[in-house]
Amino acid sequence: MNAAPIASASTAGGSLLWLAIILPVVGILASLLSGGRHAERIALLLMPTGFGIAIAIAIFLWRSGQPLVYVIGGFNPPLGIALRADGFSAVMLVTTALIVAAAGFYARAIFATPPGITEARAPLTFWILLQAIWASLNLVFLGGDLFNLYVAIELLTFAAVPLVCLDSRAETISAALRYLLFALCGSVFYLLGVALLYGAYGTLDIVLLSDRVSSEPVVWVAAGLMTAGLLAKTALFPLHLWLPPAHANAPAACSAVLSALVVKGSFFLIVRLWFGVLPNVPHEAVSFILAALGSAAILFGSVLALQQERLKLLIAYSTVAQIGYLFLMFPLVQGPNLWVAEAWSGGIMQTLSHAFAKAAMFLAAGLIAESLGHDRIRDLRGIGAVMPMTLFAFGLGGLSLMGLPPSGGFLAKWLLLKASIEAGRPIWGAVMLSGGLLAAGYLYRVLAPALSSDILHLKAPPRRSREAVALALALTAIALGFAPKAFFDFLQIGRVAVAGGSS
Amino acid sequence: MNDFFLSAAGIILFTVAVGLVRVLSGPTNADRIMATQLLGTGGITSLLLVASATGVRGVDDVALGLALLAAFAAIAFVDNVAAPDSDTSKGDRTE
Amino acid sequence: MNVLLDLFSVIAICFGTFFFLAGTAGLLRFPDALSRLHALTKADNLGVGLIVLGLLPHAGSLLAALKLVAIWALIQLAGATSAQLIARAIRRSG
Amino acid sequence: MSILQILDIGLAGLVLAVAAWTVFARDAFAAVVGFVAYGLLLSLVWVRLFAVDVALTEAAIGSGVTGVLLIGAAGRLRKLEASGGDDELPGASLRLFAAALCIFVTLVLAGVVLSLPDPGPTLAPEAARHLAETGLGNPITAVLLSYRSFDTMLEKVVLVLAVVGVWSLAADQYWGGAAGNPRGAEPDGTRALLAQVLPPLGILIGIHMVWVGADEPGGAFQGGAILAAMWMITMMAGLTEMPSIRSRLLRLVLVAGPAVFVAVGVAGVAFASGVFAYPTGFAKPLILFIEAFMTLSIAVTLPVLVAGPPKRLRQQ
Repeated sequence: MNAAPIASASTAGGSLLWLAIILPVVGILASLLSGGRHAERIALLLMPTGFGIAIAIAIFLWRSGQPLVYVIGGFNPPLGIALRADGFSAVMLVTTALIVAAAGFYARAIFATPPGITEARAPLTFWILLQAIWASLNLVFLGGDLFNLYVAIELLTFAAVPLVCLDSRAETISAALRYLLFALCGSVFYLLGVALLYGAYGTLDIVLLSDRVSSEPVVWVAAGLMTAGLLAKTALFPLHLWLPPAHANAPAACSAVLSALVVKGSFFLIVRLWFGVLPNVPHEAVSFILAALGSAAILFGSVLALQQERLKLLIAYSTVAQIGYLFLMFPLVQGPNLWVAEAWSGGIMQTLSHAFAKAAMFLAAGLIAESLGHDRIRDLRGIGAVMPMTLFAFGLGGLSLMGLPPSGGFLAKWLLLKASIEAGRPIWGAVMLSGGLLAAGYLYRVLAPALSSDILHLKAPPRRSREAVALALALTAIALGFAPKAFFDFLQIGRVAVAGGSS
Repeated sequence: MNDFFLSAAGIILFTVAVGLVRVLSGPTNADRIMATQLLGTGGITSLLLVASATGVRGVDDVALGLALLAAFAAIAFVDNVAAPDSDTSKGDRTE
Repeated sequence: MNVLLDLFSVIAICFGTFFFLAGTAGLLRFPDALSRLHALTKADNLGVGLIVLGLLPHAGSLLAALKLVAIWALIQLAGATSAQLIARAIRRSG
Repeated sequence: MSILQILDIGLAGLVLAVAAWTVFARDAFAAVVGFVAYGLLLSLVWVRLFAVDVALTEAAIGSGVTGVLLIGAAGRLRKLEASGGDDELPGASLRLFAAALCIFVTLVLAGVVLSLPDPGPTLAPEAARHLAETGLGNPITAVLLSYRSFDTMLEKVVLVLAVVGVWSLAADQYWGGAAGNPRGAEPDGTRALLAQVLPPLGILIGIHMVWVGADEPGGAFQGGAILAAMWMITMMAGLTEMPSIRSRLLRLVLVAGPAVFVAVGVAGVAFASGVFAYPTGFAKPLILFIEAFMTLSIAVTLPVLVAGPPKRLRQQ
């Protein structure tokens, strides 16, 4: 077991951690205050800076090989709050910075304040909330204290929900309301668990807690409540009901951020909970349940995706399925086994490659819907000839979802498959393979007619630069498939060995 | 003396709690608001009695806050529920 | 002196409590909404007033006594205005 | 058994009964009234648990802001019900399932809470030990504005996001307009009286609560909620109205609290040991400085949230 890093001393580069959170917070406040076009300018200005900070955190981490720590206010945990970054945090920070920037650049065409108007509703809201999603996700990835993380998921909820109903149609408002109720219930469950842990151990700091917790009823109940709450936010089957209407009806740039990043925020916290707070509590049974739910999500989500009439709904159901893969890492990251590192890398790779692929696909679908005025799959015949770049981006994203080489999705599934066979549990591998086949099925339903030679007339051709954004994201998902070994070593930084499961 | 204060607090709280039956039975929404009004007054009074008996600091500020806002529910009720276009005398709606 | 003050407190608080009892009984037993409102205002006025009066000798400081009086005054104000408003609402709905 | 214990048991039973009534009430307004009563009783419970700061918050928020908000919501639902709007009631089996789940969670929670060590592990001694460094007398204020000030700052940002979210529900043409009712031509007499007498006292009490918060129960949130209620009463009486959501002053006040908080926090890098640290000897004045702006922001944010999205055209 890796020695727990020193919980309570700021490390070199630690200041970057609070900067990564405070920068977009300042952006939010400045955007609301100055209003109108300034919100867009502030958001776009901060994005490269934020990306630079994320990269700098990754470099510091790579150099030291140890998690970065910053103690806020000089009060050491348990009294104060610490921020920590490990390998998983760092790659998520960089991914978030990239996808938020891509969505922002793509959205400039839709969410520009119209000329002649000082300020309009949807643009101002979008630019403020995009920065809010960014700030709260950075906090999710860096928070080292369970209550601080509660604040993070509250921020995330309040940032994400209004994005769903930005175009204020009745159906989007009811989708947003349903999302809000799921998310708030999730927050309450999470908070109940946090309170129980504090009541039992007198600290909320993740590293201190991981030393103190033992396998006893209060821990099981607290972990169960927190996991259930976070699953509702992650939309793991059968708590996925809110996701398809919310993600499919939101504006494309919002869908991309919601599907690629926001659901990953709560997934990240489930990983933190079981592998950061509770590594010393054996949890094979829980892992099995999570993986079983994940498997059900893969099969169920894929089958429903096969039946959708609308492109964006199909992509949303595909998210339900792809979230399932994330949970297949749980039973494989157990004990001091050889395959644990592989499974861990596989899980993270799935998180990253799905984020890029899904963002690319939602942006591409948004371009198709804008250019055609609809997104009925039946009527997409011939779209490949008129929007080749967009369809190429969509197809490359799909390639990664199916898990075909070379792509990040392939590498993720390959690592998880290898781990499941080495662990002697090929069942999870079998689920993965059938999920890949189903994904091929629902993507074929889109791609086959799209590539037909029918003539299709566009209402308006898409802007090249926006097509390029979608393509760049899709290419990143592919490029992840060429990740060198050093990248996987990086992902292991700060990973804590999990007790039990030495089969 | 403290026991006397506490007993009085208990009796008042119990009394106004019985008054809460009006929240249940109505028949009009005005009755419901009246019952909470009474509960508020009784709650503040018993708070004062308990504060005097136990000497916990800051309790008088709680009572002060509650007294300051005692009329809010009634005003909101008159503005929103008993507005001229809606009928408050329909009584307990148990559809 | 102390005994006298205590006696004063006991009597005032007993009467105050009685008005709460009476007010509640009225709220529960009176036949129509307006008379129930009338009963309610008795508890607000006299009940709280007498109990605050009874507690005054036990207030530790001038500020505490001032707060007690302020609480009583606020309840008066709230009671009077909300009774007005509720009564009007009752009459309007007939 | 002492009288105090009997009182506590009676109070607990009462809270449970009112809670049950609130859950089972079929009429939205009846449930809201139950909830308001529940909040009131809850502040008594907090007092009995010696959590006077929480009792103050519950009293200020529960009877002022949320009471008005929920009664307003019940009024709207009633109009919706009357117009035969969508009343999609969940099926019996779903409701039964929800009830079973709630009962199960409650029982498990109760069981676990009873099994917690008594006295439980706590950071209270630690918090008290560092109290001198902060110059404060109220350890709760020290937790909120010193040890965990980062959390508190971010919670204020949540409030800002809530305002943005609520405003985003406006119809496009009303952007830049104002929420709530316009100022009445002739204010209603009874309400106007209340709205003229109450605020001077309320402002005094609100400021008092912030000021004593450094050493006694109280603080920015409690004081801010009281001030918020005072602004709300003048609006309900038709004496004042919500400003346009584009008002520069309104936005300045909305972000002032978190902005000053962030500014002081970041200044800690230059003048103290790090971000959100206070320079030695200056902790208490800086905390009061932050709290002053936070109070102002909270006092404005809460009524803005209750007023909802803008529903009137922008006045030229």
